[in-house]
Amino acid sequence: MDKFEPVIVAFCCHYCAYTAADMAGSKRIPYPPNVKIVRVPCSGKVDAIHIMKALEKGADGVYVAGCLEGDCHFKKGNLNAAHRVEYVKKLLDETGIGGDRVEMVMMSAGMGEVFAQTATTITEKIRKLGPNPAKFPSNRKAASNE
Amino acid sequence: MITAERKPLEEIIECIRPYDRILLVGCNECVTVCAAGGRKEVGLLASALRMAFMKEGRTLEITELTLERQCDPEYVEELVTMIDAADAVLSMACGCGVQEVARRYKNKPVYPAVNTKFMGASVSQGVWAERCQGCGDCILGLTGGICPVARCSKRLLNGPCGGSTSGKCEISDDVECAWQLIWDRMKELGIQDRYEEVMVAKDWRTSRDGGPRKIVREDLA
Amino acid sequence: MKTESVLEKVLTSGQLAVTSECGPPRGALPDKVREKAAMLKGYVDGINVTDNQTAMVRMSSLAACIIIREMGLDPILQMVTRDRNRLAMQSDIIGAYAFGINTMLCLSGDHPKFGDHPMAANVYDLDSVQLIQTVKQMREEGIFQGGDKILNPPQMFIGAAANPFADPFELRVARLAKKINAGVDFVQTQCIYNLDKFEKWMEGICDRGLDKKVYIMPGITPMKSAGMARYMKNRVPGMDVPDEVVKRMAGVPKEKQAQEGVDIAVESIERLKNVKGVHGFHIMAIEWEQIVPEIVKRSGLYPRPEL
Amino acid sequence: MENQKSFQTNKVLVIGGGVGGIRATLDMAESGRDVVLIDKAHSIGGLMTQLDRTFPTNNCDLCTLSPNLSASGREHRIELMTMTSLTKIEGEAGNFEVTLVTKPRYIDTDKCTACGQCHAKFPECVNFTPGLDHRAPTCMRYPQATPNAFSIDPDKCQDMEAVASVCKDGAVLLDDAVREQKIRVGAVIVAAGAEIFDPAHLDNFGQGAYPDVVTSLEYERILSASGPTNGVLVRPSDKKQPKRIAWIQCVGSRGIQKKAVSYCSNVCCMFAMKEAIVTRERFGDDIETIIFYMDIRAFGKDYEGYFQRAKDEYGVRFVRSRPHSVIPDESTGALVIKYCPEDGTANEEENFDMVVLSTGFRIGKDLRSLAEILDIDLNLHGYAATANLDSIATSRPGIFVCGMFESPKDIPETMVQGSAAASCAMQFAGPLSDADSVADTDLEDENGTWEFAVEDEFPPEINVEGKEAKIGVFICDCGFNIGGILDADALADYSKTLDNVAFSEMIGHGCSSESMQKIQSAIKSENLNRIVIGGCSPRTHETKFQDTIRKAGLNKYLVEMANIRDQNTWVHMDQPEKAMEKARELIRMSVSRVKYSHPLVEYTLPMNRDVLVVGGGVAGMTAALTLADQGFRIFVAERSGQLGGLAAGIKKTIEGEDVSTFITGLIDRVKNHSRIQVMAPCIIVDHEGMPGMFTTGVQTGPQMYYRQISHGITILATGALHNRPDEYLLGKHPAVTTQLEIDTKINDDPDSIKKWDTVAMIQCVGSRTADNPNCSRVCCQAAVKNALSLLDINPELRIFVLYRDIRTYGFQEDYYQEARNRGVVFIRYEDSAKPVVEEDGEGVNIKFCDPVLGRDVILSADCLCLSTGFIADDESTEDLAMIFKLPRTDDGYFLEDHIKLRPVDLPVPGFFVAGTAHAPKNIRESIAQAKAAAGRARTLLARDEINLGAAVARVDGKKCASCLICVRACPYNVPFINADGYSEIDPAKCHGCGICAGECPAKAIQLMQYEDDQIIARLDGLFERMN
Repeated sequence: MDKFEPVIVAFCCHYCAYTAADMAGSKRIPYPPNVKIVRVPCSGKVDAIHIMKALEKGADGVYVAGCLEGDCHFKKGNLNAAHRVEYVKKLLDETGIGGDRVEMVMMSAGMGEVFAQTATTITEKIRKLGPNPAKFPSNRKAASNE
Repeated sequence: MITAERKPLEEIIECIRPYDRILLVGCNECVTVCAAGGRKEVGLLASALRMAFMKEGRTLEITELTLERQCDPEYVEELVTMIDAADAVLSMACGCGVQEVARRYKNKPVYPAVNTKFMGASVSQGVWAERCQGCGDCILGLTGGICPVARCSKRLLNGPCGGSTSGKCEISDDVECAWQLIWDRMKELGIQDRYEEVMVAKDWRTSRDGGPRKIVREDLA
Repeated sequence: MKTESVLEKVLTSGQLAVTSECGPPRGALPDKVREKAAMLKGYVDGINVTDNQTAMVRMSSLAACIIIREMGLDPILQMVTRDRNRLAMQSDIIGAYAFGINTMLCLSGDHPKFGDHPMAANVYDLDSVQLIQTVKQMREEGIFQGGDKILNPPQMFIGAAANPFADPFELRVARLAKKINAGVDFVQTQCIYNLDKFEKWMEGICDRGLDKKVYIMPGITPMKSAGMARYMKNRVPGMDVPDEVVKRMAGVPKEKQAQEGVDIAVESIERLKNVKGVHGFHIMAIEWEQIVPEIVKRSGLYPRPEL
Repeated sequence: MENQKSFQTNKVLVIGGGVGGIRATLDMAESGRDVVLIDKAHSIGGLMTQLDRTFPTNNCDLCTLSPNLSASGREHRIELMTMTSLTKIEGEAGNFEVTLVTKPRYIDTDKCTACGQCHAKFPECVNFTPGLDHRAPTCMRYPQATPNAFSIDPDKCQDMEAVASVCKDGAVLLDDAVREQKIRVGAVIVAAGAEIFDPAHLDNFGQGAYPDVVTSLEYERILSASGPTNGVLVRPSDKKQPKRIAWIQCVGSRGIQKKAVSYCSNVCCMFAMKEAIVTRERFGDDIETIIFYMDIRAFGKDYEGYFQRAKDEYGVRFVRSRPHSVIPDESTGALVIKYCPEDGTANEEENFDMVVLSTGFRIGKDLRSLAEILDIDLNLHGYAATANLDSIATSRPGIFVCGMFESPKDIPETMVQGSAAASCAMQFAGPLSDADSVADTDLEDENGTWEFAVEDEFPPEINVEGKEAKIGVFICDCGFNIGGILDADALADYSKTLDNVAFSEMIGHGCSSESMQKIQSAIKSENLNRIVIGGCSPRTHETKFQDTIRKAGLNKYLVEMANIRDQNTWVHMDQPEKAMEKARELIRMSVSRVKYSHPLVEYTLPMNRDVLVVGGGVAGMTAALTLADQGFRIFVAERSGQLGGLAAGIKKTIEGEDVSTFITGLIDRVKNHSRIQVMAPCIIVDHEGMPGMFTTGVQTGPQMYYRQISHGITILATGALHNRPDEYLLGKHPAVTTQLEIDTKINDDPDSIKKWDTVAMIQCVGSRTADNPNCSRVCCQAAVKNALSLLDINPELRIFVLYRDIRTYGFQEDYYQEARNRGVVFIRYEDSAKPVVEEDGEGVNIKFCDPVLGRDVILSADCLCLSTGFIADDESTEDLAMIFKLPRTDDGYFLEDHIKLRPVDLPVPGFFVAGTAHAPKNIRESIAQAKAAAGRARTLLARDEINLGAAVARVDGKKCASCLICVRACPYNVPFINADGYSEIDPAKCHGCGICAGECPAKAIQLMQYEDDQIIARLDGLFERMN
């Protein structure tokens, strides 16, 4: 197997992180293509199950990107999200997949740089952690049965 | 409401390790309300278990289903079509549900995925506390609507004991002294004088000390 | 006179009574019991024998009482409702009386959480108040809880504990009244360091004339060190140790602290003697029984009356 | 109320279909006015449509603009007349009669499908590219042209029948003729733009003579995907890729060459930088880029950063010098530029493969004659004359101007003026009974009609329930934005292989009306029932495509956009194959997702038409008055005790207008206006709701008591602060002062100035620095203004201005010239070598390095005047950004929704910004933006209903365990347990955050558009082929 390229799913709030991602685009600030964005209306919409499913289906890392604390377009959705991410981290630790494959990050719509930087840091972190053990090495077949 | 909590994943994994096909059954009543065994928790557990097995290079087939109420035979009957396709059943219902499934499907091993905790009420979002022990002979009328049997660590009927400090129980600061509550309530109701009436030794036959209990409503039965 | 109890005799005679306690050993060591009891011989009117105190397994209170009784001394059988249901407790009471043990103390007991068996089931079939009722019923009516007659019903002088400092304070007098209603004869209190608060409590009791219905014996515990003072202040539930007491202990060099503790105990007794409703003292020298004689002497409670 | 006067017509004439004209047209149409938009060209779009990309985002303009263009095509209140000009206007404001003459197009625009047959048959046919091609018989200006039809040029076409014969749609009208018509309009907006200076006759630069010397617009066309070279960068002479390209600034502007104009054309600096950056971006070190300039005028919002990036990140070389000539080297064919560097040492020579002349703007005879017809005054430069503090009103009442014709300007400022002009024009034309005033609500139908009308033009929805998904995938190459990085056709082919994909095609610019039609016909011919667009961001274009498929009979929620541009090709340029791989994944995700899309209905609520204006400065007051005069109720919240804001400190404008009188006038009007309620002092404490139904909590009054304001719109005009950095002994020495203070001194105490003999000024104090990176925009003209006033008082005075770049853009340049003519000495300093100021008794000594002499000089001055400019009011913008949930720029100004096309709209719907809270600007510009904000607000205020969209939470009663978790989790307390015992969510109240759905333990709640199976489907799409 050639150099490990992690696949990372980023659930991004429409009002901040997703906009920040677009801004990173218009400012042409590069970040690793490993990050695949899923747009949500608010990070508070991201269900613990979505995070688990992403990993189960083959993601090596997942992060939820919401608005800065106090800035949530819906008052406190970003906090709900943060709590859920914590819950999932614990569950993943129990599972043996490792809670550190999941992160909660916060940024505002104006932070194109921050978005790119976050994407890079997380990608590198996951790269270090190596492939999602539920996916590799012994049983790529198993995973694809999904 | 009956409250429960998911068992440690490790324990669950050990139970189902021998099997390849699991029928994971949730319940849409109490355990859903206390976020322990509803559709969502079923989904999360299924996902976690699949990954845990994949990690070991195994594929675990999990069929997810959440019944309306797992302690009623009619609902449990709904499993009949899929039970054969499973090597074992993992139930996220309270003990009642688990036993109902076991009773109905004699040849299928059934494992509990949650620990049934107590009969409680929700204090705030995500917090539940014990309120009743089902002693079968309710005395709330005498204790200002706060149950010493369920809420005093020593279930003293003539409390409080010497361990009560600033409203908290001696066993822990986050346990309220039931008798402090009772006393406060009595004052609210202006029935302090009742306090000195000695509450005589309780007849525990009505509680589970009298053996497994049963209710029969002849008119319905 | 309700019973044969020496303690009852001293109390009814109007003189200040003195009791002390000894904790049974954590093993089958009858000599340990004898040794402790011997130290108290002649200085007290009764020796409390604790019942798995702080929820730690020890030689049963009943067994230790029998040993002491056989030395010709007067044990006080302590009984907590935590470990046994009403069947077990009633049988023990008969057994005790069969050995001439005629004084007992009814308690609910510390929660198992604090002991060495936190996993143990918590019985509490009865609470302390109901135990008092039970014992009284056995004595006066000569019947068991189940209603059957007792052949030679045990004549127990019934004691209970009281904690003047536990919350809610406004309930402390009422709670005592409740025990009195249940039929208690004498009361030993939690260790007293906050004398002012104790006196306040006593006032409450006298105001209601309860001092006429029950003999009250404040608990006195000499402190061995400033460390112990602090521990009692902060760790022991329902214990009230004023700062000045801790300061005073800490104020003297380590080697002198034990002596300071004894002085405090003596001074407390001197002061409380004159408090209306105080009928004696319960000196609990935890694992320090040898100091009891000195305290009794220095506080002028020696010799004990011959009755 | 003021506008109780009943209008005589609801029509407004807009002359010129450039971005300004389009903006004005759209705003008025959305506000319920009928608009006639005329343009003498074959299709609307104006200059901007010829640009490849725009600064500072380097977006493709066509992509951002064309939605507006086709929007204007769609809007049924708009009558679009191309190849049409105004020949006569009679009457007066409120009741003009205009005569319009339309040239024959020889093509029936209704029939023409832009199939391109004629185009193909006449290979000569090439798109419009000024200077780079000869006209062809039929001509379409650019791919997204609106109307999307060709036109035939009779002069070029020998055989009209031949052309007609190839048109299978029979769209060619052989006997098309000139048409003339008269219409009645209440007002006229002139958005006629300007012309580009043609440097052909400048022999010293040899444009026209040497093929590889081109104008910046020509270079733009060469870069453009829709240009003559289809975006392949080759030089005209030998079609080879150039290695060294030079830009020469100020060609035809700032009075250098013959026939040059004296003013600054305002945008050329940014324009050139953009071209250089785009070139470097695409070709990296393969192409060297050098810009020869006098001053870099990057004074716009965040432009300074762009300038820095050009230098530092893209390695564009900047040479401060005026080349006097470009001469070809016969032997090598290279273009030799001779120039003299700043230090005045020996002449330099450099060779280039291509030279780009940054040509400015001017007013040609067409526009002058138009002005004659309109009978409006022109200023000395031939631009429409306007009042000093009102850049919109021309000399003739009822006729307004916007965009380039008022003065050279860039796109955002044009957009601002467009909206402002619309807002002014609407005072003279409106529904015959004053339908849209808040006073009479009984006329809602009148008000609503246009909305319903828009609905009407949609066909009935095709029922897709239960039908298997037939997905159509359309891939945009978006010119080079996507196509330049990955193979868009290959991506389209790949899409075909995906499950349920029935049709897939590469459609170039998906947002062009041509592509829109392609999509619609594909939906019909292939009877597609789900659509995926692989293109830019749904944030900007989703509505556009929803609209498109809706017109083809599909519910608008059956389209799905894969963001393969903003979130792919733009950020992964450096690794094309990775970008392609990711594009495939993104398409897979969308395809898999769209299968689960189902038709949705939208919910609406009544509109609250009151407006909250935050900030009582010039901008705030102007916005308030504009809307109040149109019958709306306004709350003005001013933090400080009194109205007036920043401008209160200013006495006169550079043009000599008396600011203080103007402001007192404004304040009186605001205070006494029947429909304006001023709250001062007043602080905003909380806020909630959505456009049309906001509730904002304020503390106001002497006791600062709490009250809540209900309003439908919020306009932020909170201003900026006068910067006062701790530099150059400011505040420590009496001789050191600021432009603001000197402005006051000039008025209050001229005598002391008479005593001075030397005054020094330092520019960019506290601006263009690390902690306040942007240019404060106004300081250069302030310095010039004050220098001139000082000389008026004391002609003997010696004035030295130490500057980095003089940024007297537009007509301000004249005053800069005047100052120099009157002996003011301008000396440049490097940011790296700032002047040093030491105190010297009464005065101060300024030590600086003279770039020409190349050594240190000490100057002793009686007064040192610092140009300290603006700094964002960080404290208040931070609080407000927090309370209103608005983003800010790094330096603390509010961040608009789209820096080019929506400069007054904030990203949160229902919020608009005006004045220095948006960015540094002068009073005149603030006023224009305030009117624009009012105009934009007006478009929402015209509605009776707020559309809540369809993203609402729905509860499945059968699954609900009535656990109350949603009831407790909802930030707006919407869910409740209903009589049937399960949770119910009122769609009209639901804000669509989905928190309840995320928490529900029974999975009984689904948020429409973001349902679980849809989100999971995305993941399936992403991973299906990965493992």
